Amino acid sequence: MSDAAAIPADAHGHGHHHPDLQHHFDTLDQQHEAATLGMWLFLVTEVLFFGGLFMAYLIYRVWYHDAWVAGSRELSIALGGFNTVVLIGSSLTMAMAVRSAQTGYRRATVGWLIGTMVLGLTFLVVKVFEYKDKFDHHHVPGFDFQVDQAHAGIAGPMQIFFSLYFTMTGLHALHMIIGFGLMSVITWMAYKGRFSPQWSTPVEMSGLYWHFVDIVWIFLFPLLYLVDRTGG
Amino acid sequence: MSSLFQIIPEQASTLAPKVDQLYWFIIGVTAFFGILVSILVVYFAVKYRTNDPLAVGAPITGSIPLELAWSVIPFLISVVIFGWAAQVFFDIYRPPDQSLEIYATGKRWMWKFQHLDGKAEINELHVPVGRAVKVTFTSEDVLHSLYFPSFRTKADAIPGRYSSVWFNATKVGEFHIFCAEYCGTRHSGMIGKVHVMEPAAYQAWLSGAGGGGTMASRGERLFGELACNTCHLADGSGRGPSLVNKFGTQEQLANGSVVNVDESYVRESILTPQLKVVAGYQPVMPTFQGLVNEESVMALLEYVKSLQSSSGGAAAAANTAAPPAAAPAQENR
Amino acid sequence: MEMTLAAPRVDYLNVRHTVASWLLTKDHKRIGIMYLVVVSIAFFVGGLFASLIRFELATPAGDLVSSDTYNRLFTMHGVAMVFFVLIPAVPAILGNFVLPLMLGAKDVAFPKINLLSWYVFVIGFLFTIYAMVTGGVDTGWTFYTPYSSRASSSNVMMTGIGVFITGFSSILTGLNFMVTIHRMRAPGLTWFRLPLFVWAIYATSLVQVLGTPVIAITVLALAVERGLHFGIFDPVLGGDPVLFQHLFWFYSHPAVYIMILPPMGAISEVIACFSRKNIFGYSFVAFSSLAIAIFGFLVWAHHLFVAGISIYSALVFSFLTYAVAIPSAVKTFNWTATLYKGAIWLKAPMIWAICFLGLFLVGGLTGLFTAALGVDVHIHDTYFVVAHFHFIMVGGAIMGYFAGLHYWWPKMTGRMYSDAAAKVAAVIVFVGFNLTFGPQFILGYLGMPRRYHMYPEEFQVLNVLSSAGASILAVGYVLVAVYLIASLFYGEEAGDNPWHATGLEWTTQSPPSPHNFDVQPVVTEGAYEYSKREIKVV
Amino acid sequence: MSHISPKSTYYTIFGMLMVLTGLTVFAAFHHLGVFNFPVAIGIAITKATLVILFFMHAKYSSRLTKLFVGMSFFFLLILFTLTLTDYLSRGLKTYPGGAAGAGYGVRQAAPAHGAAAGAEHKEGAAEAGH
Repeated sequence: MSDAAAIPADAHGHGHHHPDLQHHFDTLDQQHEAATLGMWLFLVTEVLFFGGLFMAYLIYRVWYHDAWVAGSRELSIALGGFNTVVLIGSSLTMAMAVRSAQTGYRRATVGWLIGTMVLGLTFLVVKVFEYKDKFDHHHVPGFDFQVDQAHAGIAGPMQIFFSLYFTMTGLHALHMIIGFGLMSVITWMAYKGRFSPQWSTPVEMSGLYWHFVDIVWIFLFPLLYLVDRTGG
Repeated sequence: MSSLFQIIPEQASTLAPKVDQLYWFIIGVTAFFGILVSILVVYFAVKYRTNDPLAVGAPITGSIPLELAWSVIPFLISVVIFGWAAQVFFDIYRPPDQSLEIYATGKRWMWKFQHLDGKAEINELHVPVGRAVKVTFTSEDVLHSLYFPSFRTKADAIPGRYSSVWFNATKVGEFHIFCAEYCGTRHSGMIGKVHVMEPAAYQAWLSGAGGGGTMASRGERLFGELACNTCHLADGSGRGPSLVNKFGTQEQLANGSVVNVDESYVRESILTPQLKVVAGYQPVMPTFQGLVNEESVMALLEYVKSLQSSSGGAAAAANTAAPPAAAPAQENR
Repeated sequence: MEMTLAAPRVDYLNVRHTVASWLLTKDHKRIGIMYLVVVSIAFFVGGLFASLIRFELATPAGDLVSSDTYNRLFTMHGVAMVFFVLIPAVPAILGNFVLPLMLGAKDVAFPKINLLSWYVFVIGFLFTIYAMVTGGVDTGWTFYTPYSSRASSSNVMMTGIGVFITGFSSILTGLNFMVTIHRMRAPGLTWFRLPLFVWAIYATSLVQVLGTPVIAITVLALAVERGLHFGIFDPVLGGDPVLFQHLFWFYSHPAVYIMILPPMGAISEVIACFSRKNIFGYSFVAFSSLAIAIFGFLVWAHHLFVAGISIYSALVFSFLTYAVAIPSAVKTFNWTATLYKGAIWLKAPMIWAICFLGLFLVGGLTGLFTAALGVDVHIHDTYFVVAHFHFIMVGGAIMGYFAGLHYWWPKMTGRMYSDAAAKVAAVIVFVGFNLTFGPQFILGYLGMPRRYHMYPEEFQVLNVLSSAGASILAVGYVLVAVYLIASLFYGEEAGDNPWHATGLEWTTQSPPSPHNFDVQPVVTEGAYEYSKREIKVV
Repeated sequence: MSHISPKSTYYTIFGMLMVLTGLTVFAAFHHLGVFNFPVAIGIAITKATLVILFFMHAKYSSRLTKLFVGMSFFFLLILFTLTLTDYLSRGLKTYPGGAAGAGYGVRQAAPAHGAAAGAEHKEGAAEAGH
């Protein structure tokens, strides 16, 4: 394609074009706005993506409240709470990373990004332990699912609870893994000094994505772990 | 039946003319608008045609009054259709009080109908003419849909709950039964015939061979075999509530809410008893999911329904000797 | 190709010829052409299944194929046509090609993502094709549980994965177009100067972005239920199969508007151009697209009137369904009024557009039957519904797609096809289509359920008529393929603006240069200012 | 170009999020009757709003961005409310009572040795495998 040939000539000509300005945009501003808008639209789709599961959750929670309470109490509030703190913390570090990139502090950007990744990894490791616990207690639907005697009568709905638990948290974890991959690339780019106060769009976009993942968890935590903890 | 030029199926129920009248009305409305627009399009296309690529049309950009007219008028007509159709819809889905009850289950790939007096038939349904008939049905496997084209009614059969259709046949004869919801390999073979008979002939058919006790009596037998009667004592002294005169009432639940004792609730209480426990009782009843099939549930349901006032005594007998097979049921509760 | 005079102009087709230059292109025009290729293959595959279905249904007995095969045929027909033809046809082919041109932009906002969405589409298609050749799938394109999650022994997973992946292509395309329309318009190109096709694409993209994720999650939930034996809709555990239908149709009803809105946009272009007039009631047509997109999300449960939803809920959805009918009616009336006192040039695209009007009219009006609660109980899941949605999706969407394709073909290829052949094809398709699906309305009201492999003998006459119509229809489509392909080799050069149309896409060369415009266009007037040209008295 | 918030804003928001997290856990251990669910959801919405407005800079973004954010939740609300028109008027408490046969052809019926086994309620992964 001719444009492929045309751009490098332009870009390396040290002319008025910023090296990261793509040929079909007029200004970096236009490019940045387009990217921001695109990212937000993508997050719109993500909201509705998780929304379908929340819909199912809502119906079944009202129908099978007892099963929801029983299922919820099988989850560790300590681990869930710890993970909530970790994830919100990672949102903070991410916000700081974006800020550092915008203000042009390369080392700080890299540092905050690594911090975010460490916290993200912590979350995932804790999640692995939680999942393992569910396997040990036969609370994984489809894998020799069992409930104790007291809940025998609501075993079916409890299985639905755990189906939703695993689908929702599994999808969330998948999003985190994708975010982790994104972050690795961004960190490398930041380390290489690719970002500047004029152009830090990729960091900002990853930030938006990461915060969204955080928001999903903000809803998942009370909905799955805290259905009703009063009494025994 | 001149099937070649037939464009609507036979009207064989009281619902059919209602549906057809609405159908013809909508045909009238749509034909009017369809023909009007078609004629205008063709007329304009012919009248204003030109072969000169450089010709230009008149500078008309629009007209608010026209826009309003062709938004509001179709909307008003739509509202009329909506209202009329809603009325017919309510007629279709609200069975009259005094209906002849028939139970059915759909399973791949057949319809099994059960009459209250015990007669069961597969892919055939005998009903009397001139009497409202209500078919209560569910599915044992996947979705089906019980469809009587000549009666203009259908409803999906959904595993896990009851649906119902009703009709009042107006013509003696044989009519189609179809499964209208795709259900797998022999979906198109899941068809049958409904035989509408004169009441006398129907009675004769009912009293013919087959049967083996009414549904209620079968239900009563199951009630004993499954040891339901060890807890659901008629005098209310058992570990479960008495079921005498229970159907059609309201029940206070342990969690504070109130539930109507209808077909769905009875069915649910047999299969998943611990989801809605009656106030004042312990959640000790075992689930019968997997132990009884839908037909047995229907028999039990019919038995519970039969326990009204006088007939209650039958159950109250409460033969305390529980069948051994079901005895372990209570132990772990 | 060979050029006669002067040096050949550089255009997007001849700028490079290597396979890699196509497979790695970020040029929206080339991506549009690549979609055209894949969608045409899918159309052929889906059409093949359709022919087999109609062959089988010529006789009441199941004598051509087995029931299992038949069930796979109609399912794969539906899957191929819905997800790989109707949804991408106009947005991904025509939209990709002309949208940036119409906006006076060099490309879409995210060219790499545009290419990515083509690859995602192809990967999804390959998964689906793989599912088809390794045993097929027999759930119906609607994938209703519990049949799909528990009972079916066919390739549900593989097809589901294909559909899931393709959904992302649709999302990415919609997202790309929305940002493009917001951020890449030429100077002076305000919203109310935009061609109506752009409005339609914008409305479509909105549906793609908002609706597609819901089907993605629904298919995913089906997949975990089937693959991992989770239970989300499983009635044995207390789950509700009707919930699946709610979630499924939350996308799949608006998806109908993904299919029909862009062809409506194309029709607006064609009708304005060949009437040499402003479109009648521009802003009403423009906003009706948005209204359809938004109202389209409020009506899904009209697919569930007999599926076990509450009768009160059915009332709500029936009423809202009538509300969404109004914007479609408004469009039709405006198109008709546009013809009034036009200078109507009956070239092939216009003939296709007029045929579209006729078929869409029937499709839209028969929607009044299916939305009417009392009638719908009877015709739900019968051939009436089959006929209705084919009139919308094939009579409407595919006819509109062909109208648009004929309109922009000279721009895309630089070549002109045979006008006469195109007109003949349009008429053949129109006649064949009516003969195929007209009788199905009667069949449906007579009570013949859809998805039936065998049927009672009294339905045979109408079925034979329908099958006969289908063969005429097939001839029409083959004819289109023949003369369009022939035009590539033998067609005369089209010139930059063969239709003397307004619109930025006609101001550049045909085929356009890789950068679309040599000089950044500036817009100073509305989209269809034909009347401002030198007036010739009609 | 893009807005740059002072560090203090981020730390303040983080602090508020922590407090709200604590609050939602605290609320879960107290019996609030029907209000447990609304309170939990209310707190979650507040937290999400804080993240969107400040961490994601929606507060300083273009009106169009705000419109898109609003749009996503608006359509989510449509999904919820219109689906609920069905479930609420069906009688929200009437849910399917489990399928009696428990069989779809590929899955075996529940345990055969009496109701006691129902307590285990193993939904056969093994049986359904083929």
